[in-house]
Amino acid sequence: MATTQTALMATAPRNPRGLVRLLRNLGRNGKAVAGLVIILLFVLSALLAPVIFPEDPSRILDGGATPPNGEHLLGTTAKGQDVLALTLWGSRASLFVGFTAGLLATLVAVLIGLAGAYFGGVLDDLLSLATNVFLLIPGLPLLVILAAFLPPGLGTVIVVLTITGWAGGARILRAQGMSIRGKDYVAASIVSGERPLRIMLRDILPNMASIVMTTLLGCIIGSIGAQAGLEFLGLGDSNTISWGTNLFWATSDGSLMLGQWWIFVPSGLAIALIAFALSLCNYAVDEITNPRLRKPRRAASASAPTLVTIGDAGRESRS
Amino acid sequence: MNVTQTEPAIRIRGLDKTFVQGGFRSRREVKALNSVDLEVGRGEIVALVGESGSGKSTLARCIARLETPDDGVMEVLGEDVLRTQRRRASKAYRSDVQMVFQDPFGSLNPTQRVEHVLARSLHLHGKARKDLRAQLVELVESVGLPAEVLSSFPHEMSGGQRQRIAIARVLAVEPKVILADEPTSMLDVSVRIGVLNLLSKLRDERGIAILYVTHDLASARYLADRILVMHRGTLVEGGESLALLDSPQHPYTRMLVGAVPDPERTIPFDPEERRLFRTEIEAWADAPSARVLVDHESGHWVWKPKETTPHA
Amino acid sequence: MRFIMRRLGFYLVAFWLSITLNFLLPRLMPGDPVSRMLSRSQGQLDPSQIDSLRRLLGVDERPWWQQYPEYLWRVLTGDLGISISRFPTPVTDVIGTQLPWTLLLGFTSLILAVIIGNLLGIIAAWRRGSFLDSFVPPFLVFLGSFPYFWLAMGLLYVFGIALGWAPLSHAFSVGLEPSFSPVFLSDVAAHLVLPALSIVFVSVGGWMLAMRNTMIGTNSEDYILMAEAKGLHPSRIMFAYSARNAMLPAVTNIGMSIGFIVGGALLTEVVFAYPGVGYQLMAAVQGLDYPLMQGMFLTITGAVLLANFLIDIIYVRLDPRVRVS
Amino acid sequence: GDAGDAGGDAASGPLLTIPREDMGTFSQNFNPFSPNAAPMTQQAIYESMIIYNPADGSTTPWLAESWEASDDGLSLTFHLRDGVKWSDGEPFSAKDVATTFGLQQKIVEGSFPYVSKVEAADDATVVFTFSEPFSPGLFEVGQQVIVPDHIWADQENPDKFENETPVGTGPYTEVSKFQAQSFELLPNPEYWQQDKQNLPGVRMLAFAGNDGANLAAINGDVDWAPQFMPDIQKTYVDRDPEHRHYWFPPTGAMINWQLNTTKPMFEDPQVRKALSLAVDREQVVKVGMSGYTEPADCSGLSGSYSTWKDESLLGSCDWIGHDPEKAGEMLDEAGFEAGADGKRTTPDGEPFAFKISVGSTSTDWLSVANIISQDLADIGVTATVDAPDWAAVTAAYEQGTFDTGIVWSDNAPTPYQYYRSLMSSETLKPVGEQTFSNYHRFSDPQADELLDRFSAASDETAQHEIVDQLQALYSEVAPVVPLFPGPEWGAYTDTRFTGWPTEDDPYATLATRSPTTVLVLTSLQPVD
Amino acid sequence: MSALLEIEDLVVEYVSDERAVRGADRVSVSIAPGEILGLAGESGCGKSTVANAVMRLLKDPARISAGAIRFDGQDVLRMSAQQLREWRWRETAMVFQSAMNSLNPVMRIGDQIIDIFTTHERMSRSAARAEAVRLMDLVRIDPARLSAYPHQLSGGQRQRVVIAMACALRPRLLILDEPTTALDVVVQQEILAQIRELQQELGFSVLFITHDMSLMLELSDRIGVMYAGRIVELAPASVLKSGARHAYTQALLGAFPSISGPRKHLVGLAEGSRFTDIGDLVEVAPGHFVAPSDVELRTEGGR
Ligand SMILES: Nc1ncnc2c1ncn2[C@@H]1O[C@H](COP(=O)(O)OP(=O)(O)OP(=O)(O)O)[C@@H](O)[C@H]1O
Ligand SMILES: Nc1ncnc2c1ncn2[C@@H]1O[C@H](COP(=O)(O)OP(=O)(O)OP(=O)(O)O)[C@@H](O)[C@H]1O
Ligand SMILES: [Mg+2]
Ligand SMILES: [Mg+2]
Repeated sequence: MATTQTALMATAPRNPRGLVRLLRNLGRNGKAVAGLVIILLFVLSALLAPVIFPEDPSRILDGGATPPNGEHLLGTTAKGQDVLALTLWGSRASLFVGFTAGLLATLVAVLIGLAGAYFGGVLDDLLSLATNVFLLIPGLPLLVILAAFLPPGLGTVIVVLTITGWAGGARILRAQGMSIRGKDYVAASIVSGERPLRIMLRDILPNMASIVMTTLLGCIIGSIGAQAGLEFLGLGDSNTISWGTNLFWATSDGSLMLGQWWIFVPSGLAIALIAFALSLCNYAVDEITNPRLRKPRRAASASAPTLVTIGDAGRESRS
Repeated sequence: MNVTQTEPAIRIRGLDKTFVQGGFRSRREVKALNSVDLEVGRGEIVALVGESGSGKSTLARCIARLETPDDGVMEVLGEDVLRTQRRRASKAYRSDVQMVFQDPFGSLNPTQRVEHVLARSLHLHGKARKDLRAQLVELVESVGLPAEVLSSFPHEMSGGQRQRIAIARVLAVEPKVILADEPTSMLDVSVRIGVLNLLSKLRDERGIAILYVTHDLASARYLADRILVMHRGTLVEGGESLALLDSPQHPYTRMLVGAVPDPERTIPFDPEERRLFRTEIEAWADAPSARVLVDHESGHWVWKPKETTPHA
Repeated sequence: MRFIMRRLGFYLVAFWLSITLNFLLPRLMPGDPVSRMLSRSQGQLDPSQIDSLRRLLGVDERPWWQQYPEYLWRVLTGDLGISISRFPTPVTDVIGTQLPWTLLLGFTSLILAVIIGNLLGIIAAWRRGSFLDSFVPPFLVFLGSFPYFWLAMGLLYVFGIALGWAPLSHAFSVGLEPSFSPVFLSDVAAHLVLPALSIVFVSVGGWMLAMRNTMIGTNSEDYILMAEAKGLHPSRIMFAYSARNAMLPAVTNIGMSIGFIVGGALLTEVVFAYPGVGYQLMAAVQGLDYPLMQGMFLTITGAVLLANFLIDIIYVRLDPRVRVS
Repeated sequence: GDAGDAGGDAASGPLLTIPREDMGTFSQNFNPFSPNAAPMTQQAIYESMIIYNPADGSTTPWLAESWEASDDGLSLTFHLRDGVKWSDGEPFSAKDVATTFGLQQKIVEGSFPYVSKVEAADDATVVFTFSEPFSPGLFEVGQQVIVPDHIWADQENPDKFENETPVGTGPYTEVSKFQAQSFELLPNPEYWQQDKQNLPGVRMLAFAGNDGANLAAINGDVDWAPQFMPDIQKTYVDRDPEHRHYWFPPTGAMINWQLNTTKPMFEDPQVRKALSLAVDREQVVKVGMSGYTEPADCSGLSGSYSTWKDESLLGSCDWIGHDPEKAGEMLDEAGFEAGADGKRTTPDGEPFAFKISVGSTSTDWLSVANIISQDLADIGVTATVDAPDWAAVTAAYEQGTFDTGIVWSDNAPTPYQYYRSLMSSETLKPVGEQTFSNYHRFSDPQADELLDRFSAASDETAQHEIVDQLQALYSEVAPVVPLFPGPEWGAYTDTRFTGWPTEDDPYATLATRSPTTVLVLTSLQPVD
Repeated sequence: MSALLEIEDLVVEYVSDERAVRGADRVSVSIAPGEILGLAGESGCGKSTVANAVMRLLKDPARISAGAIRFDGQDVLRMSAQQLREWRWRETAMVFQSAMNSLNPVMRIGDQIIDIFTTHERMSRSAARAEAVRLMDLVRIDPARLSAYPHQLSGGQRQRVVIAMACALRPRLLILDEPTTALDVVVQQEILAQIRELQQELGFSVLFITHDMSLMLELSDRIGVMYAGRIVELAPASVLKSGARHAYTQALLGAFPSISGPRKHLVGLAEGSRFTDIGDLVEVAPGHFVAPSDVELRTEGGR
């Protein structure tokens, strides 16, 4: 939610030169670097999971729940599965679903937002009606109902998350697209005889890079969270190993009641960390496009009088 | 387009455009253009002046086919374009009629280099030559910029430079008509005149017809051969620049002329006089009126109430 | 007024779309409620009774285009049918007992999150670079990154199970009769604390940052500079000029986030065994109880739409500009 | 808060507090004919004529003092207890029984299909006339709860009657403090066994799922915990080992792994047996079912039929224990040989791969399926667990489109229904036609014959003999792969009440939804 | 004649991570009571920076790193926040560059005027309201419009409301930062007439900022021309009109076509010409100060 709200307010970048510049700026932003490092670590561990734990992590053993120890760094579940292995393997499905659904939702949002903004008229009316309706219909209940009737599997989860996830982004992108549509350079492109599709893709879209980015990050965060929620409710595919199903099994095995924190903390923390990392990137994008949001060098209240620093010796007075 | 040279570049008859504001319950109609007749000859600069909201941009945008007029005839280089190219303007039309926008900051895509912008225009209209680079250099030099700007992004240039790039982009397609919608109003004072001089050079050297939209009477006088005054969507007065400004006939024109800041002015501003102007303008607008030729030589005409005499 | 009418039109269309969606979705699901009941009873129900049970429960076997007009009519007349999983209780009764709790939980947490988040955001934006501005937002964002249910479980474990400070489940203590007595109300409040907190924790960071960022934008508006130049007291500028304007996007966001809160409440209700439409919807979905599912979804959607409509009305009062445009 | 204070009413002592884990909320519906009646409707408010206790196989006369079947098996006579009154003071009579059956047959068509007539011979005698001999009918008829004629006879829509203030013969009939989350049942002032009515009342609590109910139990908020609890020893008992106890008799329905016998790969009983041998039931029970039950034997009978089991057969079981090697050999023999990659193929050369369907919400069964899949992988068989919502699973079962699945079975007082649903051609439906039993679609003419004989046999020894033969047949053809009997969950604390059934005194199970529940309610004593 | 406002060697820096930009560089100028001082120059030359520095309204990253600002002998740079609040508007009021946006969009304009009186004069709301009515009369707007929201007024009306507000406490100095840039010529002229009228009536000094030289010449007594944060020429309006000495001033003046007289070819400042190393002002004639410049100015025609 936070991301949608902030994205709404992100103003057009001062000197936007599309994605390249945005990414370069991200590299200079502390928040973004921290976020990217965390994301990278997760992606890396997801990729390496089969190397570190070549065994099927979901294999049920007789071990019973053991707290963290030398052999199992994060302990084992009630079914004797290694929690660390489950968490690492879980990141594969969670990240895959999160990123795929996030990407798809963003894609839909971009298509619908741009089409509405560019063509206007009846098409826009219809698209924004659909957008607003999807935005208003409570997402999770709709997810629950959709997930219940489609066959289980990652595909379903992705489709369902896409269906419920695109609207927020589409609305923001449409608003931004509308303002860019009104810009003279779009009119100039029309006057020079460019085709609509090219104008949308080459003139409008690159100027929304940061908004597309925040939408993408927001959609990914939303997807990861919603997937976990669905799986926790038992509406996901309980066969795949993901953070959500790990938590589902943790509760159904009663680890909460048994105080077996090592079973339910890692996956929850993983979700939170990746969402946090993505949010950090998102805020970084906001800061890049809106430099005012950056941390000022010194604390000051918004209505403080101009700082007077007469005499460079640092005799500063704020009086 | 194969037309005889005697045709004016643009001839417009009875152009109407109404905007609808509001939703389905209470709609308000704004008549932005009301039966506009206009002619711009080849190699002529015609200035369109009027206060804010009088419909100047709407007229320019209609000619640029960014808006579709409700009614009227629009002949461009002899072709009745509203009839022949109903839905969208043809490519040929696009390469004949080009537009320069008011805001040089907004009319160049911030994500594209100058090079790209210009090359794109050339390609679109099949004007690109083998030695594209040389062609581009030639193009920017023709608007008085060095070749280095080609690799810059718009935000790396000053407003005046940007406006010149916008003009270069327009020139790339070798148009016969340029619509310039307040091309200097966003520029720094010191570079405004340069852009105006550039436009005037284009007319002189290339014979391009220019419709110059502005609210700055002084610059209109400086640049244009003829001036047309627009008021609430209607052209109320027109004629050769100097002649028209020397003896404005329509009270609205007179008010505009009076409002131009002029250090030479001796008579101070008088609100009472302004009020009289306003009443008169209303009276003129309401009365059944006719177009009257004031001065045959300069083609100076005014749209005025039927019974009053020109020099009241 | 025209604005309101337009919005009303929009909500009507939105409502129609969602009831239609609501009609179609359950019908696309495989299986039927009666065999579902059989599978749940796991050997306790006699299979020979299935057919008659089906007739008894009024499982409608007509094609959808015949059911649809009747469905629309019944929705309009407030007849949501009879719950299958809780036969013969009418759906409206089931909803009636659940809705107040969801409203209580949802609105308490929404209002708390909005007030706390926005206040923090206002102060953070006003005092840029202060502790509140530098360290609290990342912390809250981190907190907000946890899934609702996980945070709920954590709270339940720490404060309910381990420390025993808060009740573990339900909306009020067993054996109490609902009334407006102080005993009952304080009991309800005690039961509300953890569920509401879990939602507040997750959402407050978003509110704070959104408010902070809007307000930072607002702070650089010319009317703030003008207010300062006028020599007004900083607190007056902060609230009457800056926050008052920065609040506007927050108000629209409240409408948008009601849907999220309902979603969050669903998970929270399940964890805390808190009564409410969210849990009931889950139960209905699992029991393939179409009428109840439809009723629940409809109620939730209707409530969200209604809330948004009210917010639109409030918005009109808050932002004079929309009254004309 | 309500922590630790399950009691409430100080004057008359604490109420017996019971959670209900699968109802997030209650509706005030005490209609015993409704499939969704409020809990305890059939246990504390209404009573049946007899009560069968699966834990020890005994039958307790309840509203009926005695009964007898005619020799031809076509009629059944119950002699009702004298002095029983409805909670509103009206006397209980044979007319009530007749009305009840009339209603039941009217509301749920097809119930008691073998009962053609129910007559009150006099106030204390009811005669059931059967259309065909059907000995298992005794328990079905006898355990139907009886409603008062004077209330129900003129109900226009008895199926939709919510019966908010029920009138019953049970020990606790007076509804009080009805809330969505909880309600109380106070003593029936007219109860016929005043001496056994020792509780101040019963309180039911609603919970959205096991977790909530378990927390309440762990917290000591409830006296009786009839729901699944993970690691109950640690979570529950260890917190108060002196007072807290649990007993999970394996008297639930037998849980089977059913193989769709219409699929060629499962046609051969040897294949089914081989697959059965591959399953490590010990692990299934220990990990999947938390060790709360025991592995099935080759009779397929659950613990509730312990008196019916043929011990000699059990000694010679050869397809139940865990023996992957032998399983492999049997599969080889059947033509399901392993390829170079270790994966087996069917005789047709197709990969021997199939799905195990199970409802996603049944996490214990899901684990079971996962273990089976693991075990099969060890012998080169690829079984993927498919866990959509139960609705989708049962739809596939009913249509016969599934491969294999974990499924419950019938659990009636006699094994008749169990074997009938597994092996009878009567229950067999072709693929595509909806059915509600015999999902695996198997029949055997010999079984048909034995079942017919059973339903006609009125004599118990004769019945036992037939069931022995059925067991042998079952063990020979292996219609399904039996896994384990469902445990009857039950835990309690005797801090407030004593007199609970235990393994040593199995006068009832600890279930709160079975006919025996009333036996517990009438045995408990408050601790003073 | 002692000056009302004295700005001495004012340096304002915008300090960012990479570099410090001088928004105003050693600016010295003073305004006498009742005088209208114009500050001209193109966009970004530091006009607003000077204006805002006087009110101490500049925000981070701006800081005043040298110089002095004295208002009637009082050191503005040493005032405490509290003193500053009292001084602002009572002594010096300001009309901002975009007066269109300097009204709080969600507050009735009446309340925004009343705010001034309740804060500075501790007036009751009803008394303040009466004052507000008086102010509206002063700028010839129907007092009924006090209950209007800013968006319900036209741009010109809004601007007049702001001017009315600026006159509310009869300040001794009024800073007008491009008060008419966003307006139509016709409206612009009305506003300026209004300001002149009020100035004659109330006698305040004016710091008038614009980039429109013809406007400036029409209105101001004295004119300062700024370039890149520095003042390059300072002279009475009449002197400047005919005898501008600095090349930049000349270019500025040459860029305006006239509405009357013969049409002559004008040349503007060429694209990319820059002055560097602008020196301190030198008095070339009484009251006429020019910064020495040895750079040859490139103009349009010189190419
Ligand atoms: N897209 C539109 N929708 C509705 N009304 C419009 C639209 N475009 C212009 N108008 C209205 O049409 C009228 C004429 O507008 P136009 O932009 O042509 O004026 P203008 O003379 O160019 O003014 P300016 O000098 O401010 O640019 C105005 O009243 C304006 O509000
Ligand atoms: N917040 C800021 N951060 C960095 N530099 C700034 C900031 N504000 C202004 N500047 C710089 O200070 C210089 C002077 O700006 P100022 O706003 O005073 O110009 P101006 O003369 O008022 O221009 P305009 O006519 O466009 O209003 C400009 O070069 C500008 O780039
Ligand atoms: Mg315009
Ligand atoms: Mg400025």
